[in-house]
Amino acid sequence: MLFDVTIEGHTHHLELELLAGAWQARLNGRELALDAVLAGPDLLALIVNGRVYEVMRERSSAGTDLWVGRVRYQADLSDPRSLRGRKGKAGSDRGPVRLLAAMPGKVVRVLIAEKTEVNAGQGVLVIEAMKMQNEVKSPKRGIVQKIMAREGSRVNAGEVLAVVE
Amino acid sequence: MLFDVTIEGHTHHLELELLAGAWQARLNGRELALDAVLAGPDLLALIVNGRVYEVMRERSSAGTDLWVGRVRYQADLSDPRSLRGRKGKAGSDRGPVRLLAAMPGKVVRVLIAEKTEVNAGQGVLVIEAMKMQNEVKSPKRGIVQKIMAREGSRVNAGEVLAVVE
Amino acid sequence: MFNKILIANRGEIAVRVIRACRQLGITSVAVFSEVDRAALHVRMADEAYPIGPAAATESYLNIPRIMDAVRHSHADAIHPGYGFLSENPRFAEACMAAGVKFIGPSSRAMEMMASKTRARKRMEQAGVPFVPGTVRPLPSLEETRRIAGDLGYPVMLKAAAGGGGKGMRLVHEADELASALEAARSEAERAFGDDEVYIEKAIVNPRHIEMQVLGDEHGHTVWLGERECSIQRRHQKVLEEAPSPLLDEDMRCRMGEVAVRVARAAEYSNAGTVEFLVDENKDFYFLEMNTRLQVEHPITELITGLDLVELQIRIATGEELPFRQQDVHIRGHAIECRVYAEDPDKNYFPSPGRITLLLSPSGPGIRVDSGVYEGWNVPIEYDALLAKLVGYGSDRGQTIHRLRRALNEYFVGGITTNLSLFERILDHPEFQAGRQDTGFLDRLLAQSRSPGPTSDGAEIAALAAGVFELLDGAAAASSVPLHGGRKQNGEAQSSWKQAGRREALKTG
Amino acid sequence: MFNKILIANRGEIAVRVIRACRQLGITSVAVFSEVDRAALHVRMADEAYPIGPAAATESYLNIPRIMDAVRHSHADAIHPGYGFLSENPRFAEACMAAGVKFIGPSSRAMEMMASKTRARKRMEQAGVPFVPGTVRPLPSLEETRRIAGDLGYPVMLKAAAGGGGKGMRLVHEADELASALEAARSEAERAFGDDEVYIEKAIVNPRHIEMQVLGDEHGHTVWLGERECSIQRRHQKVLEEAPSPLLDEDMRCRMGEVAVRVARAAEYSNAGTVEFLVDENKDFYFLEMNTRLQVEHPITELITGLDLVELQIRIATGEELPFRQQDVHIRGHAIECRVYAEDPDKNYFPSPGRITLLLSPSGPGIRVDSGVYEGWNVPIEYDALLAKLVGYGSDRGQTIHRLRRALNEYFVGGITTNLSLFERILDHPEFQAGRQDTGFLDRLLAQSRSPGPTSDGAEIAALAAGVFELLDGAAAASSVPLHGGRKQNGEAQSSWKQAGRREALKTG
Repeated sequence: MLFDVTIEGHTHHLELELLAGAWQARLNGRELALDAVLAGPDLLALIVNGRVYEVMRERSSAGTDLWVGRVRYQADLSDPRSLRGRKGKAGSDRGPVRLLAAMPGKVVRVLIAEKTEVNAGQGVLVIEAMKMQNEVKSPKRGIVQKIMAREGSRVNAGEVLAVVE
Repeated sequence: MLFDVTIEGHTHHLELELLAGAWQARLNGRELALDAVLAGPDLLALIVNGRVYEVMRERSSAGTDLWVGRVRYQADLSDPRSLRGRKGKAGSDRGPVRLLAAMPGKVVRVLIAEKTEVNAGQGVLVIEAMKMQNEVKSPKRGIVQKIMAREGSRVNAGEVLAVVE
Repeated sequence: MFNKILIANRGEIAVRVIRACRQLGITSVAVFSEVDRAALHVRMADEAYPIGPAAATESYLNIPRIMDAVRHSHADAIHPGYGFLSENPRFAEACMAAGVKFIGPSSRAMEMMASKTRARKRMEQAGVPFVPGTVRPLPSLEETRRIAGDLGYPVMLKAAAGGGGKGMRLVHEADELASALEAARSEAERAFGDDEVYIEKAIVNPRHIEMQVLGDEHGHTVWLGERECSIQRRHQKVLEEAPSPLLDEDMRCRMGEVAVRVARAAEYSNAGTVEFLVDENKDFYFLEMNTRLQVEHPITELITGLDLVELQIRIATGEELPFRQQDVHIRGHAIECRVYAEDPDKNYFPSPGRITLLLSPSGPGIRVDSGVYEGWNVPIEYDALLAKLVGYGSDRGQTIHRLRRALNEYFVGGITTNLSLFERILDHPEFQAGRQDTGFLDRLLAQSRSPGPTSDGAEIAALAAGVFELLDGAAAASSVPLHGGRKQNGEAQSSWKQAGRREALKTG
Repeated sequence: MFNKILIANRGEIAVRVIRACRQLGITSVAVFSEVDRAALHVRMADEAYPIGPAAATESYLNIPRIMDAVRHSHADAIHPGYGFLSENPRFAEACMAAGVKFIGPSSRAMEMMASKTRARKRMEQAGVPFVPGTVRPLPSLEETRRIAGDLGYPVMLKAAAGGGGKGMRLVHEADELASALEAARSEAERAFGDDEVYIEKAIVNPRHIEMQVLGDEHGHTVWLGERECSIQRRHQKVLEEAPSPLLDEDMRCRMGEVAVRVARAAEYSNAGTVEFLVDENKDFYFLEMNTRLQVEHPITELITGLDLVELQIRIATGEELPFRQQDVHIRGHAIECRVYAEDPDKNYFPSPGRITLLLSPSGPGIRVDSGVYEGWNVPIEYDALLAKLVGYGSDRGQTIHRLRRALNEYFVGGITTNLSLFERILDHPEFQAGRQDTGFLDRLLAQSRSPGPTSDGAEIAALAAGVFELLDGAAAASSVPLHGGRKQNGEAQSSWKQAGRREALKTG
């Protein structure tokens, strides 16, 4: 599965698979040795590259918070492959956001020109992989500052396609 | 609500109402000052006549156990008014079982003769109260050893009507 | 020994007293307001009676309602805990009138200590050292100015009936005196209905050190060592330790002897605390006496090995103290953290609400006196103290390290707590050097904030978000019913395997 | 000081060592078998590595797998805990060969103590008292008969390589000797691959008392007081206390000095325990030395105020003991209850499975060293020890009462535990009088069973069944989603009110 996870306004690209009980994880393009198990309904015990973490989840109407140690991280998650990305809290995102390739594939169409305005949820470009076309959407309203991807080029998973600010 | 609660093979008659946040309880004909609140999904905090109890519930495929202090009580519950009494674990009940009057009323019909066989869930007698007829069923297969109730007689709630062994 | 004790309190201190009762084979009776029906102290007591609505004035401060519960339960003694009615001489008198024993000092001793000027007069007669100043009501402004000049600035104006910082004014120079005096008087009048004000030499950033005393009803009085309580916010203690890093054995004995002199002068019995201010020269001055068990009594219990609540109860039954001063041995070091439902970075804003997850520390050297549990809804009406985390070790360094690891294990989900504040205090070089004074906490909070997000932490959070999502999906797709809403290790494993298989099918 | 310690163990002792590491600022590394992925010790460590399948021989006893984890983690020391590889000299040698420090004695000291006859020879030279008997392998039956006659019946035959009661035979009279000798030899051969058997005078229903010692690597050795471990089932300790109710100060010092002599004769460093048998005349005899940390070390920690695991680590780094014998002060009394997942009334039948509810005690004088948590699935593969409940108090009576109230607060749902057994032990007049011996527990279990149902209890259960049913119905009918599968106090209240309204409508 592919996820765009927005933590405190910054989007991370996560590939996660659980095959025959073993986790395969790639975070922002880096392979991680991951093991994960629930120790409670909202309590996750992780081992990442041999290091142990416990993450507590708090859900409320305002969204999901994840506690790593004494620090709270506001988390928002979308599954770009499904093309049903959840809405980030528009307006609360500050700073540039990088749009990442959800999977290895080919850029089949760029929908927006550089330096033009884009709305939250609006498609920026379309990637084709495994005979599926996925629209990569902007998580927030802003200006498309830069488009790294060219139509017809191949991209790797986690590759930055564009920057919206 | 009316319940027949079988604890360790012995049936208790319980009338329980929760009106405007206040409990009304009558157990085997005795009025009790009850307050009850959940302290966890299977953890009940009771105050009965000023005394505090905590009861832990354990549910398994074998049935429901209730822990009062360090003692485990095997519990089985039926709602006689609804005439949809749950089946006890047929065959696992040993010893005599007393059938109790679910409410004050009149015995309108005795369905089974003394010393004859009865199946689990089979009606033994019928009581009428508040213009409703309730069939009192045997919780287990056995012999109706004794029928205390006579047709036409008045019975009080919790009164023993018959013994099945 | 008593048969039955009613605890006229709530929260962790009610739980603490219930535990002592159970140890002594005494039936415990809890009382509770409407919002406290499911509170931990009610769950743990042997008996429990409702005493009215949520507002403390209508329940925990409502003497007639509490006396009703005493009559219903046939309790033969009352433990008042701390706060609420614990220092109310009227309550002690009502108990006596009803023929139930109030577990605490006599109402006469409480009354005397409640008036700062009366207490000061008596204690000065007994040779107890005070901050230089007046004990009489202040005369004319002219004469006040003369007294202040004699004492030397800065001086402090204080309300005679006061407490909690109300009616207090720090005066740096003569020009400020007139307006400060007027302000203190009117504030005292508003707060206490009494505009009597007195004057003292001000001690800037003093240390706040108190001495535990215990007296029986046969004239035996002992001291049990001091507690260092200088880490405060708005005159409220946050972290206490025993012994104080400041005191040596000689100063401890001198302070203990003065504390016993205070208690004897007040004909004091049961547990009490004599508070002192200590200046830069290690001179100490009597401040006031708290005529009750203190919140921070566990640190004294840990260094002395005694059970103060059990001793309170034994004393109230008329028993003699089972030991003498020379039998009291102080060993090791203890520190208490008061865990509050509040945000130290947001001006201590209270954070009531439901505790969705509670991971509580345990193991060597760690004691948690808690008044809450997972699933409990912390009410908004009362003090925000959730629990006291108390550490004990061979020495101060080990105690700090044990608390540090316990804080690491401690998590309260659903509400905001000040747990991170203790990590910052314990890590602070000034604290580790034992140099805290009453200004320490404000300086610490001005210097720094709670640790914020890091990029490593954000990556872990991102990973976790994905894993939660994937497992949620697996759980939702799984047809296995999850008892009690909780996954079993094995079940989770198998539902992941299912998820894994589904994924494999999709991608295969 | 070490940078990183790998803990070659699981359960509560792994958690205990992890806590000590955290106190000292040392990174902790857990290892885990396949069924222990979600175990508490893995959750609490800083790092964690898998070491193989559930069977201990393939994981926790698998030296190559553990050494792999050491290399991967770059740990510079190993703590073996107790059990598993803790007394295996080969493991200590493997650590040394890999350049990581084994936190324990030298493999030479371990090896010597592993052979009862070798240990006995050395210790007799050092003047350590033994139960009268032979130290040489037994000669002909004829001569054995003569030796037995000299010792006086009853006598005990014991396997030289033995432990855990294997290869032991109690012989009441001369006629039984020949067959007992044969039986002991063949059992010893089967169990240990060594049929060497020796003979001792039998001490009937002795007390089992052990002395904690601690030696640094610079020749300093101290004793830290005794532990009374006479309450056993099948040679396995169930409840221990310190100090022993049997010993006075003089006997304690004599026993401590003998224990130090044992340790010195073995050139022993780090923590160790010298076990003694004590007969009716209070004569004590060396039994064996355990060359590791004991399960019951917390009771010694509580009465001495020391942290044994921290001291183990400091000693292993080469530090000198930070105190001398005269600095060790014993204060108060401690008792440990070993909480097992087993049914004492059903021949200690083990009860693994999921812990559906865990209410853990806390507060004054109570320490819980636990290896489990609510929701954890206790695996079937390992020792059934869930946690150690340890009580401390000013004296033995207070400690018993504190444990009694803690047991009252303790509940483990979903699996069967021996918690009720401790209530029966603590309530027993013989135990309260301090008169337990190694036969006590069998007598207690033969005399009585766990408390069974009462009619009052059944009525409470009946009430509770009805309330659960009514609230379940209300919750099911309620449209309020319940976060995390748990009801909030407020929510439950409101859903009851709904239920109440529905009922009112129905009956109205």
